[in-house]
Amino acid sequence: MIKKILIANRGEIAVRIMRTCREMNITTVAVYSEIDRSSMHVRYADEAYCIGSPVASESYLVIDKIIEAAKKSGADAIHPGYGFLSENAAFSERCKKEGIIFIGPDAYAITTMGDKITARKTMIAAGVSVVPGTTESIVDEDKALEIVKEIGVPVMIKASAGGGGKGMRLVKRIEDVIPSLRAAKSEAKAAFGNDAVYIEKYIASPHHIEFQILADKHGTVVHLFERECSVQRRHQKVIEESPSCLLTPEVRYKMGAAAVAAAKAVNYHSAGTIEFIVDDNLNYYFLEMNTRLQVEHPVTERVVGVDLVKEQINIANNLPLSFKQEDLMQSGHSIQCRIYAEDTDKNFMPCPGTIQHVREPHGFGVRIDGYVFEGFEIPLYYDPLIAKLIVWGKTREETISRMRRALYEYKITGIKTSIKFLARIMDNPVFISGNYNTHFIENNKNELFAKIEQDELHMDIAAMVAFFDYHTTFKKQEICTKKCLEMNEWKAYGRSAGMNRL
Amino acid sequence: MIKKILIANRGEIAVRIMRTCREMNITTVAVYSEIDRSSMHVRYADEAYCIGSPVASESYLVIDKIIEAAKKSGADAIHPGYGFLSENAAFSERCKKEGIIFIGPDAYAITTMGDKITARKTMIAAGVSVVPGTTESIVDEDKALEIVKEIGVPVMIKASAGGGGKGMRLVKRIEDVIPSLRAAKSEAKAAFGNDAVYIEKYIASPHHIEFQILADKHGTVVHLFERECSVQRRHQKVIEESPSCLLTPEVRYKMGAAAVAAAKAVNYHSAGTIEFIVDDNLNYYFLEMNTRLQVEHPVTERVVGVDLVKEQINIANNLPLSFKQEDLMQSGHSIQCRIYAEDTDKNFMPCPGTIQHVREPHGFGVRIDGYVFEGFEIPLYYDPLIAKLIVWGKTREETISRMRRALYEYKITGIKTSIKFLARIMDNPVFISGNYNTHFIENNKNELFAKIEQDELHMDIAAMVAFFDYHTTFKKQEICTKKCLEMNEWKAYGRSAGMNRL
Amino acid sequence: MKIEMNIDNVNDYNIEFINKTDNLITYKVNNKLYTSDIVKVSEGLYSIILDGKSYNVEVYRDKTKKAFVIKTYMHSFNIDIIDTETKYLTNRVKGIEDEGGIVISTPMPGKVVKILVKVGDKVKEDQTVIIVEAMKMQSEYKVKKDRLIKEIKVKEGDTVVADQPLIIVE
Amino acid sequence: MKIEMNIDNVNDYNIEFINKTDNLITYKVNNKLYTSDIVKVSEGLYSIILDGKSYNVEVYRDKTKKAFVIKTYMHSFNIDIIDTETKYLTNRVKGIEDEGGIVISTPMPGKVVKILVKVGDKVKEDQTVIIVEAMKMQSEYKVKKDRLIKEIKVKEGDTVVADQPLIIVE
Repeated sequence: MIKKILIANRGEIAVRIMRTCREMNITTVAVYSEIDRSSMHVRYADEAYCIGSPVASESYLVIDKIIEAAKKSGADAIHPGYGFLSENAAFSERCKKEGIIFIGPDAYAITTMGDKITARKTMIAAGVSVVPGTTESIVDEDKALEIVKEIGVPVMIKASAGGGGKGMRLVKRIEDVIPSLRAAKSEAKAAFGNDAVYIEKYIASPHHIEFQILADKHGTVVHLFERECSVQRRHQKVIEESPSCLLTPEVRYKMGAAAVAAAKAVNYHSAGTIEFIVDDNLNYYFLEMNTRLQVEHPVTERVVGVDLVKEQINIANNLPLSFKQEDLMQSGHSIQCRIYAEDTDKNFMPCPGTIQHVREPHGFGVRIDGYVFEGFEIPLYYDPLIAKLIVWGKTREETISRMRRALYEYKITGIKTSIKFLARIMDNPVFISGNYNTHFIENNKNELFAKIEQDELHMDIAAMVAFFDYHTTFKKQEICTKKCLEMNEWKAYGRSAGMNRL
Repeated sequence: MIKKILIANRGEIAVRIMRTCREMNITTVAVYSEIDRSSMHVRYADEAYCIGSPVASESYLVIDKIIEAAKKSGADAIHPGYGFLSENAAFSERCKKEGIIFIGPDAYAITTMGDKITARKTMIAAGVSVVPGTTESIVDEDKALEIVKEIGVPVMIKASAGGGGKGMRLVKRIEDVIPSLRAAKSEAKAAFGNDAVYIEKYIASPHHIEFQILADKHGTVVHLFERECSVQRRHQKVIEESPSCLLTPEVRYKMGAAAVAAAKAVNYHSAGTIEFIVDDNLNYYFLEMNTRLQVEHPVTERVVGVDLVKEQINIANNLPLSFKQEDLMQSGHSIQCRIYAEDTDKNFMPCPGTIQHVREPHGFGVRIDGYVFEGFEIPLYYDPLIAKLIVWGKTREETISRMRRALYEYKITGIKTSIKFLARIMDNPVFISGNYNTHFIENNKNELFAKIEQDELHMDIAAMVAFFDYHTTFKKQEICTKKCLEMNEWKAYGRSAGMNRL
Repeated sequence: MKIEMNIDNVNDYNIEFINKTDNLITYKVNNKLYTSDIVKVSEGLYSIILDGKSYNVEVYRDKTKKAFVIKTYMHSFNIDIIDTETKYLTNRVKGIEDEGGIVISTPMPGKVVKILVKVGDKVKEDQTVIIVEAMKMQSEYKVKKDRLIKEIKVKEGDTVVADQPLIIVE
Repeated sequence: MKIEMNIDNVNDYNIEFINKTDNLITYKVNNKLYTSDIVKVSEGLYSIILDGKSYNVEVYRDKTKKAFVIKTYMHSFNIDIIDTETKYLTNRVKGIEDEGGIVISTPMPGKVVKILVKVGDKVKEDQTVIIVEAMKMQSEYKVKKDRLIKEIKVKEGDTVVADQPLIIVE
């Protein structure tokens, strides 16, 4: 049984993993870059090792350093969290070779799902529906044209090794196919060193819905239902919820079965996510698989009642899953808001800085997975995610009301955050209706980014408080002056006393 | 529909009620004594009115002042929380007369359940089993003796108006009946101005198990299952959990039905609790009814998934309950720990003081209902409860592990708290086994109050940190001195500049 | 006590402390009177009760600049307090010229470090003409428009008092 | 730098700062050497990494008394720092006598305010014999046992240096 786990990550996810380890009486080992010395994950852990400079490529991404820390600390296992080395097949392989348990899938599953063309082919073979398009990298431009004519415009050209919108082209007219193909290839080459691209049917009104799965090492795979992740900004998820308003019980059942089949197709074990694209007519297509824990996993935990990290560790311990598919159900509704250190009025520019004051929401149905604290300086080297606010309610309506209340209570001073922007989404009639797709933010930008009119009463109150604070501070500094003078007398005494004694 | 609620309370429960009001878009009005000006409930509310001096009998307990604040603010309704005026029939009646909705039951239910002899009689009439004993106040000493002989020693003599252990006597031998009766009567007279006492069979190994009920104004009453409250110290609950390890599904079903019958017997509406005493053979007896929200209501909220305050408000709005008994179920397990400002090593002496630093636990399955913050001075006028830590897990075992982790994360400096003591209960094998009764703390006092041996390494670390802090502080004060000198120059400038301009 | 502040792009906000009775403070804000109960809850956090309404206000203060970011729930305000020190610092950087544009003077006592012009010089807008040192800080005084140096009333090394005319321009 | 402290009921804890290399500080604590990485995380909160183990330590300091409450997870320690100032304050209240019980002296420079005895006086335990003023504080020096005043080496108004013998008793 695993007794000590090294968490090869930082921030909220490192702390979140350590929480479960502590509940399981497993000793935790943190690794940290120099700038993260005071970071929460270092202090939460039982042990901590510095692994280099703030730049991730010189610390959190260096396999050798992580392995070295694991050996030094005597860790049995490594949990990679999300990001960093979490979907790095070489890292999974290396752990195996070193006799350290990698809490995640084998290199085979990571590799297969990591390449989009291979993943598509594997899914087709497993009978999981994929977005209509090519299954091979495009080499022949004429053939590409033919395929596009067959599936019909609009289509998407996507990089096989892609992510984050790079090497991606939306093609609306037949005559644009060839130029877009060339542009996508060269962009993919530059970004990933691999110019393989493929073509997919473009879904006009897409919903991003993903299924959480858990697979043990004894062949049992279950799904823990869906997460609706269509509130996105530039392919970055902003808000996630479970259940999805779109799915019917029948479609949910079918998609769940498809997700299980997808995982089985790559002999998957550990926690993973099958992402689907769903159109307004509830046609669903496999998009990709994330072979790791997701940022949004807490909404599933809340609705299904399962600690996913605990299950990952149990699976890594070769334990069979302690529940069957029929034991699982969705109970109530959960929404997660991602709180970022960013200026939502200035194109979501990251805003690192020092946290002056934090007040976190509490009460029934409110969970926070965060890692910042008063006095903490958010480093500019990493993702600006500072916390996830996860709320549960009996109904979606109650959940939205509760999220609104929790966002109201959440006070972070010293830096700019996305809290106000998230509150506006909770007030948005389209979001409230539940009838939204991945174009939601773009389609509602006027309401979401409208300027708030400064209210005269609030301005006057602010002025009075500024005056009051200014006034009080001056009084304080006078007291300080007195203290300092006393101090100086002490120092004078110290010197003379010292002299006499020599 | 209620649009504005005055919360006639303070502390965590006032904040907790306001949270639900905010989720329901209801404006909140706080009332506060002078010492509570900076208190969380005043700042959380939309409106706030001072109602007098720190002594509760001159503020929170003064019906006229509460009513005045309600009228001034235009509140439609008053929520009394728990304690203070929450079980005051005159207050419920007065609200009605003033045309303000009292969020709680009518005076009739409060009065009937407030007097223990009346409550016993009412329950017997409703077919709810009560502890064997008298149904009338004891006037004839010989008759008392006869009754005791009939039910058999040991028996308890209890004050009809009683509470908190006052006017209560355990009688183990027949020859002690008369002297104990006299002593209990005179104690009851002194404490409550009412010498009515009654006799009950003494349950040697009692479990304190209570059922939460909700009753609307249309005759529907449901129960939300039980809470096990046997971890008590001097009749004060310390830890509560749901479900109870003791109950079988059959007994749970029967007790739930009894709880519903009890509430119906007094035409109850709003949220209420039926307390039972249960012996090791699962015989259960009605003990009393609390005609208000309980401190431990969150464990039920978590396990059943219902916001009890929201239901109270809906009921006050004359709405029928939105669910039936068969819609409700217990899901997973929940435990609540009460965090008090007290010195558990010094006979639980309350320890008011100023909070220097707070770090609250977070993550999956953790809820905090609290009200203190850094810099807050806990007033010595009120209950020393500073927060409730409520944890949920899939199983009782997971819940205990999570509670242990949450208690580990909970850091409060500046005052003494019960956190460490609660952590010891979570580590106690008897508690872990689930096989405990109300004598648990007394029976396990050696383990629970054992002195911790000071560890040399930790002492050395503490010494190094003290040294480091001492050192750093000196450096800081030097910087402060420099700043002050600059300030003085500014003042000199201010003076000379002023002079030249005159 | 009276103070000026700039709030966001609103300049010359005037606040005056009128009085304090028990815990109630009366301020005059741009001719409006407010009587409120203000308490500091903890560092950077204030509670205000005004006409029965409860407001929470967060204060983020930049200690060196007398610049505040003040947040009520929906609003965030940037406030600069304009007191004697601020005015001095502003002037030190931006230079000063009297209203008529004729006399260059210093708002505080100091020592003339350097005179960069001589009588008859034609100087350009924003050109530094004299440097005065006070409290170990050298302040450059500039002209606001193109000017002609008419008279220099001090010499390098002179000690000057506040508002003493240094250079006359036209 | 070396310091003494009392921890709970353990007196004379000796801590000495040995050196600092990068972020590693070496202390000698009662003859044991510890090299650890100590950082202040925020007010009252420290993080220590020692031999790869991570410890969080909370510090609650009483500013006037140099008394600390220090908490590690399971333990809580009361620490008093005994530095020159503390010793002085302790002495000022309790009085001082040298080890031999012969010479009464002051640990710091000051001025003799009052001499309460004359040669040949028999004084009782705890009786004040001389008052010395330093830094606006008057310190009463007492005898620890019943004593006989043998010699008075100063007079009222005299300025004295640290450790100067003031009165000889036996």
